Amino acid sequence: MMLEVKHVSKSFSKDGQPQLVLSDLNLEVGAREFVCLLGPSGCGKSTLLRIMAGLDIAESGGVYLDDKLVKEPQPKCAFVFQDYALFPWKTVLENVVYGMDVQDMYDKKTRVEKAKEYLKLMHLEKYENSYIHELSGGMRQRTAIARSLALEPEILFMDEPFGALDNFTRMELQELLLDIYSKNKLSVVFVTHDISEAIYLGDRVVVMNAHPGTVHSILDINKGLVRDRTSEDFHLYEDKIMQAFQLVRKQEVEYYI
Amino acid sequence: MMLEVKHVSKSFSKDGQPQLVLSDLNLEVGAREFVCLLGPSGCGKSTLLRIMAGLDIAESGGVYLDDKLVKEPQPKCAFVFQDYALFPWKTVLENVVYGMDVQDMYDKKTRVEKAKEYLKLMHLEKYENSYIHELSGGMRQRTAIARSLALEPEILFMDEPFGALDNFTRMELQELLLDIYSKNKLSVVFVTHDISEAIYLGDRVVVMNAHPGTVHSILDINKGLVRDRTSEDFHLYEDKIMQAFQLVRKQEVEYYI
Amino acid sequence: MVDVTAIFLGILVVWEVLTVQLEVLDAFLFPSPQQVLELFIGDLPTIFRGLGSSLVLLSAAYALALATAIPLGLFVGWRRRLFNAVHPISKIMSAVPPIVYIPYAIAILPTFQLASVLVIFVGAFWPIFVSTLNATVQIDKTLIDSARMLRIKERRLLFEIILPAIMPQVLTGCSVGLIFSFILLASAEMIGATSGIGWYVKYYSDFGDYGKVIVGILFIGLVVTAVMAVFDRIQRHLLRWQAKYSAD
Amino acid sequence: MVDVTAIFLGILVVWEVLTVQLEVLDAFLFPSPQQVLELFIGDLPTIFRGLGSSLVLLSAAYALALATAIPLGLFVGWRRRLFNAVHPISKIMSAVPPIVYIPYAIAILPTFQLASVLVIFVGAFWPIFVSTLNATVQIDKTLIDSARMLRIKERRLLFEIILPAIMPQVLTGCSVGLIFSFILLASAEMIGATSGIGWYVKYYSDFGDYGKVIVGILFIGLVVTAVMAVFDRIQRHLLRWQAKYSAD
Amino acid sequence: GGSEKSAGTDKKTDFKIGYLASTGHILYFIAQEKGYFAEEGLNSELVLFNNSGEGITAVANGKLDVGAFGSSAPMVYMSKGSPITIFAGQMSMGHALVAKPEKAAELADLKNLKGKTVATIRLATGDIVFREAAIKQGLKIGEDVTFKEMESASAAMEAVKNGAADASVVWTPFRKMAEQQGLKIVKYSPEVPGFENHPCCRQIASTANIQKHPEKYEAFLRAMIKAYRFYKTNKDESIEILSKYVNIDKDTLYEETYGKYVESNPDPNRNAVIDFYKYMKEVGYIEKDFDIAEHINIQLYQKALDKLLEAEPQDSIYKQLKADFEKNDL
Ligand SMILES: Nc1ncnc2c1ncn2[C@@H]1O[C@H](COP(=O)(O)OP(=O)(O)OP(=O)(O)O)[C@@H](O)[C@H]1O
Ligand SMILES: Nc1ncnc2c1ncn2[C@@H]1O[C@H](COP(=O)(O)OP(=O)(O)OP(=O)(O)O)[C@@H](O)[C@H]1O
Ligand SMILES: [Mg+2]
Ligand SMILES: [Mg+2]
Repeated sequence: MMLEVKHVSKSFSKDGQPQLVLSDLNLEVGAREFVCLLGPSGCGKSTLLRIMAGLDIAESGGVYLDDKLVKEPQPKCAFVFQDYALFPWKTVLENVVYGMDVQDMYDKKTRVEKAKEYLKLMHLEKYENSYIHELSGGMRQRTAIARSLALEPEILFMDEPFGALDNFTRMELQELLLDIYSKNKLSVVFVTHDISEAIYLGDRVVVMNAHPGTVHSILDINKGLVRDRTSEDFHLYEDKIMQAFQLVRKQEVEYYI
Repeated sequence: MMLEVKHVSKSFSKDGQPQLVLSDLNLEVGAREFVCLLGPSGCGKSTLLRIMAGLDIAESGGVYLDDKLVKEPQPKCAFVFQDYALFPWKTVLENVVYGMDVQDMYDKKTRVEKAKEYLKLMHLEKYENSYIHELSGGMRQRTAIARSLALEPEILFMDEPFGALDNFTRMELQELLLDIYSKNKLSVVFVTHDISEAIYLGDRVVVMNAHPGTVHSILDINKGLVRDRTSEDFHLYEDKIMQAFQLVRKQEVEYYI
Repeated sequence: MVDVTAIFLGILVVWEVLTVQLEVLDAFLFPSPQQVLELFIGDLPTIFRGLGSSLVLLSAAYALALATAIPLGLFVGWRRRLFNAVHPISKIMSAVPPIVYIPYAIAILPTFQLASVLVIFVGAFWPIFVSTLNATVQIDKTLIDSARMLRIKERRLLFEIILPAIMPQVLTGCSVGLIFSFILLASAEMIGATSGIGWYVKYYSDFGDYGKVIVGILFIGLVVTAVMAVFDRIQRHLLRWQAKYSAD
Repeated sequence: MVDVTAIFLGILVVWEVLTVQLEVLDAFLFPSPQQVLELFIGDLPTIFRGLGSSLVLLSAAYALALATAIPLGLFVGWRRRLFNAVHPISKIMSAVPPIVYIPYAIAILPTFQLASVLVIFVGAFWPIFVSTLNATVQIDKTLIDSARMLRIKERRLLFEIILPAIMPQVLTGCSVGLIFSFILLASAEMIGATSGIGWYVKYYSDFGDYGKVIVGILFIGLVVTAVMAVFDRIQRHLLRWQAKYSAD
Repeated sequence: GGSEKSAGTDKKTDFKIGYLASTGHILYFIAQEKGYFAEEGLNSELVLFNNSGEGITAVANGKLDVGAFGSSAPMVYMSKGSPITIFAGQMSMGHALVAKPEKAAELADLKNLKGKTVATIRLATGDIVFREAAIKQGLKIGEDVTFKEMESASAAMEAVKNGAADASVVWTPFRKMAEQQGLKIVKYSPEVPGFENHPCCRQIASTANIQKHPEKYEAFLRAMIKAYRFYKTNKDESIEILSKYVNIDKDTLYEETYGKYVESNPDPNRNAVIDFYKYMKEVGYIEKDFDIAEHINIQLYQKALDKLLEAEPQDSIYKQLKADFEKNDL
């Protein structure tokens, strides 16, 4: 599995004027890789991720999955949204089963069994029959992740999945995600604007510039060193990226203040 | 100015059962003090803050402002909400002016002048005539803060004001808030679940337990030591609270997983 | 409930005082509560027969409106271009009083009952259609994206994702449509009917028998209350996944 | 716009083919487009005079509905207990066909015109009242808290905070009320009127002059379109603070 | 009803009859309840309408085989090209002008309508009678006297009661009901010169249907004539039947069926119809002149009556009808 972003540009019209959001952006995601996209608000992270997932189309350039141009959502891909995008009229279990149903995976009974497995993995076995509104934010996002995993994807796209959660829940879910990632054969493309989250999760951290969105720098993380958030090395990576960001922010100041 | 929380308890009914949310809670906020309330989601931080502000009434015990029982919102108090609670049908300037208008402060012309001053303080002078929906989250919260400051409060209550912002914007606003706090004669009661935010901002950090909400411990912060977020001392405080929290979380595990 | 009852009793007392005690109101137009009650009891068989035929009419028309307005609304709302073309037209059409269709309905449809059904149908159709249409256009795009990632077929997208997602707004439209149906019942039952609760009101109001008119209106009120209670139940069931309905 | 025009032309062509070319439709009920156009041009003075008196009627009734339904809705919606008592009653009342009030309106009110106004008023009142009521009850509580922190007076809270905050829903109710007004125009103008666009339709339908009935309906359609365009403008202005209306 | 020999004999033809809930339609109700339609081989069904226009549309489109929806409305529809024919009568006279007692005496002289407001129902027979009466007094409608068109007879009476109108045009049974509510009859419609035996509801049918199935209509008319005989000879039972269809108190029904200036009669009354048509033109209700005679068919009635007389040549009522026919229709 190899996902390649080649010379992707994209603009949106704003107040009638076209505004370049992504400009000639290049990126590669290999098999079983965990890539974090990090950047300030509005730099085009979501736009890039959507194009990678086939939900949007690049204006020029393109995204290639195993050398095939991506024009629409591909099989074996799943997407986790910041606001969960669960189906609130379905119970937790039904939410997980539904995706498998649409994709014609297994028979009905097996689907339910598999779904229950994934819910157990996310510590949700007690909430199978709850409706979404009865869950806390963290539980919702865990449901959304279970739903995506149930599709047995090769690539999991995640757009600030923990952005709306409080810090404690967030840390828990990061742990859980790493655990699953290590146990399943999949690649993850993970958008965030939390530096420590990016370091804690990613094999590689892609720092993005804004206006227009481009890749500023790519940082490889030695996973052996950052297992403890309170470790020296962790703080070292943090400070490094913070500095990279200070540069990015300098350029941006005029847009934001 | 002295705000005292004395033996405050409060419960809400859940599925018909009364559920104790705050239990016999005591706390004091002095003049020109910056107090951070830190605790996991659902531990009753918002409930406590609302009772302190007079928006809710305690079931037993009470809140005293300069020895007078607080039964309703008091003059010289302002509240900043997480979701801004701006009036979207008013422009930025009108939002700031409106509060002063309701409180009959100054004459019309002076109100506008004062409002413009506060907006300038929050770097919003260019957006005076924008509507709320045209602003980014950070700009919205800056407007909300300007609106509160314009009331010249003695106490500013803030309920996770930066909870919905991305990390970079959040840091900027923390800076701005500290700046204003140091320049104005006011006390701040600030609810958050971000450890580093609490350390960076607070003179005192009140760590709360949940089920029912009580004060777990209070940490005094030496502000001289934490001016730099990447400093050793900062990380030290962080690790200290993190550990305190691990304890809190241990107790909580059964509720959350 | 206590308050509702209190208000009803209050109205009753005022009515009694104005008609019987003070006699300030024209006795012909405003019969006393007691007279109305007597008329009501005396006419119960007629009224209940009327209720039967009205319900047949209403349910046929309303079911037809549901069965056409919702799928059409989904389909048109989902296609932006079609929506842009249909939306202004539907605005105009919805303001045409359905009673003007009566002669056409009589001329074209084989039976008078079908003509009555058509009149009620038209009245119920527009609010349901327009609310489905608007809700579909304004649907949360992430939900759609989430379904698109599953490579879902359009049919399933419309009926398994969009329809349940917009169900709250659709139901609001349905309840307006239901109210419309009742308002049009009297007009619809002017076509070749000899019973029906709308007919009852219209018939006696033509004869200036205002006691019976009031009986009819009160009875329609009762029926509307009952039908709305059923509607609420269905709504509660369909929206049981919403926080505000989850208590039951 | 292109699509809308295309649809209109399409309807016109089908109409022409069915009436003139194939003659499958009863010529009495379905005059040809050309006949309708001729009648329209011939009757322009009558129609425009009618428009004048209809607009007077409509605007009086509608203004009255706005002036009463919105403050009442705010007031009742703000008081939970009052809301719980009034809500079920308003549901029933809103399902009473306003035409049954006609004899009462005539008996109580000094002039026919006022009676007509009352009938339209009742029709417009309920949707505006109910939507204001529901929106007030469901208003975002933080907004209220934010205002309470200012120690605001109730009057200002209702009209300066709640009313603008629920304006989107109130306007939806207002547009339903406007549609209702038009639907009731024909009935209202059955009371002692000698001109009016609703009267025109009803008059010629009594005389079996379906060419003119169609002229009247089309003209009402035009007027509704124009009034709705004005309404949209006002809505756009009142909601200029919303993202979707900010473009203009 | 007529359940006598329905099963055994040959199949009956379906026959839909449109009516208004009015005392004037008593002959339909009698024929239905006494089984006269069934006797004549018709499987009749009575369909109630509240609005003349809709009833006429139903007749013109063949959705009703016959109906009686006033006299002026069908004529207006004919003038617009509606393919319908008047072939029998149903009710005659029966209208009146009512006012508050204090005004009634003054208005008894119709000259005094000058400056007054009259509540009326558009296209009601009485509407034409009293408009024509005003014109005959040299009054200009719209200038000297105002006719306010109302939604229903009861609305018109309300207008008189609260003073919004000085007088109101009403018909049976509202004439009596107006009196019960304290109003006074100013003038009965036949008291207006020119309207002495004026028609009210006429029976109409689609012209094409009459041409295709004259036998059906003759059968229908025989039933109506039998009903007329019953109406004339069994008053109490007639009122009993009527009360099933017109739900008001029986005294009023009796008064408005057998009282002053009202009669139900199947005679087409061609001559009076043609006179009435002239007045319609004068009042301005007919814009396009047409030959009303072409839309009146008296042969069906004639044949039906002759057939009945053949069987019962000595029946006094049939004989009277024959005499009337020769006077009124030829
Ligand atoms: N559908 C759209 N129409 C118009 N402009 C858009 C659209 N989507 C995104 N944009 C603009 O493109 C830019 C990048 O948006 P994007 O959502 O990709 O940023 P982001 O990096 O994900 O930001 P955030 O961290 O706030 O989610 C922004 O300026 C945004 O306003
Ligand atoms: N109005 C209410 N009715 C019922 N229960 C309530 C209400 N407000 C709060 N609660 C309950 O009280 C508890 C504490 O709520 P509170 O909002 O004070 O927590 P919090 O610490 O502010 O959490 P968060 O960090 O998520 O904002 C929660 O369990 C919540 O469900
Ligand atoms: Mg984004
Ligand atoms: Mg909170």
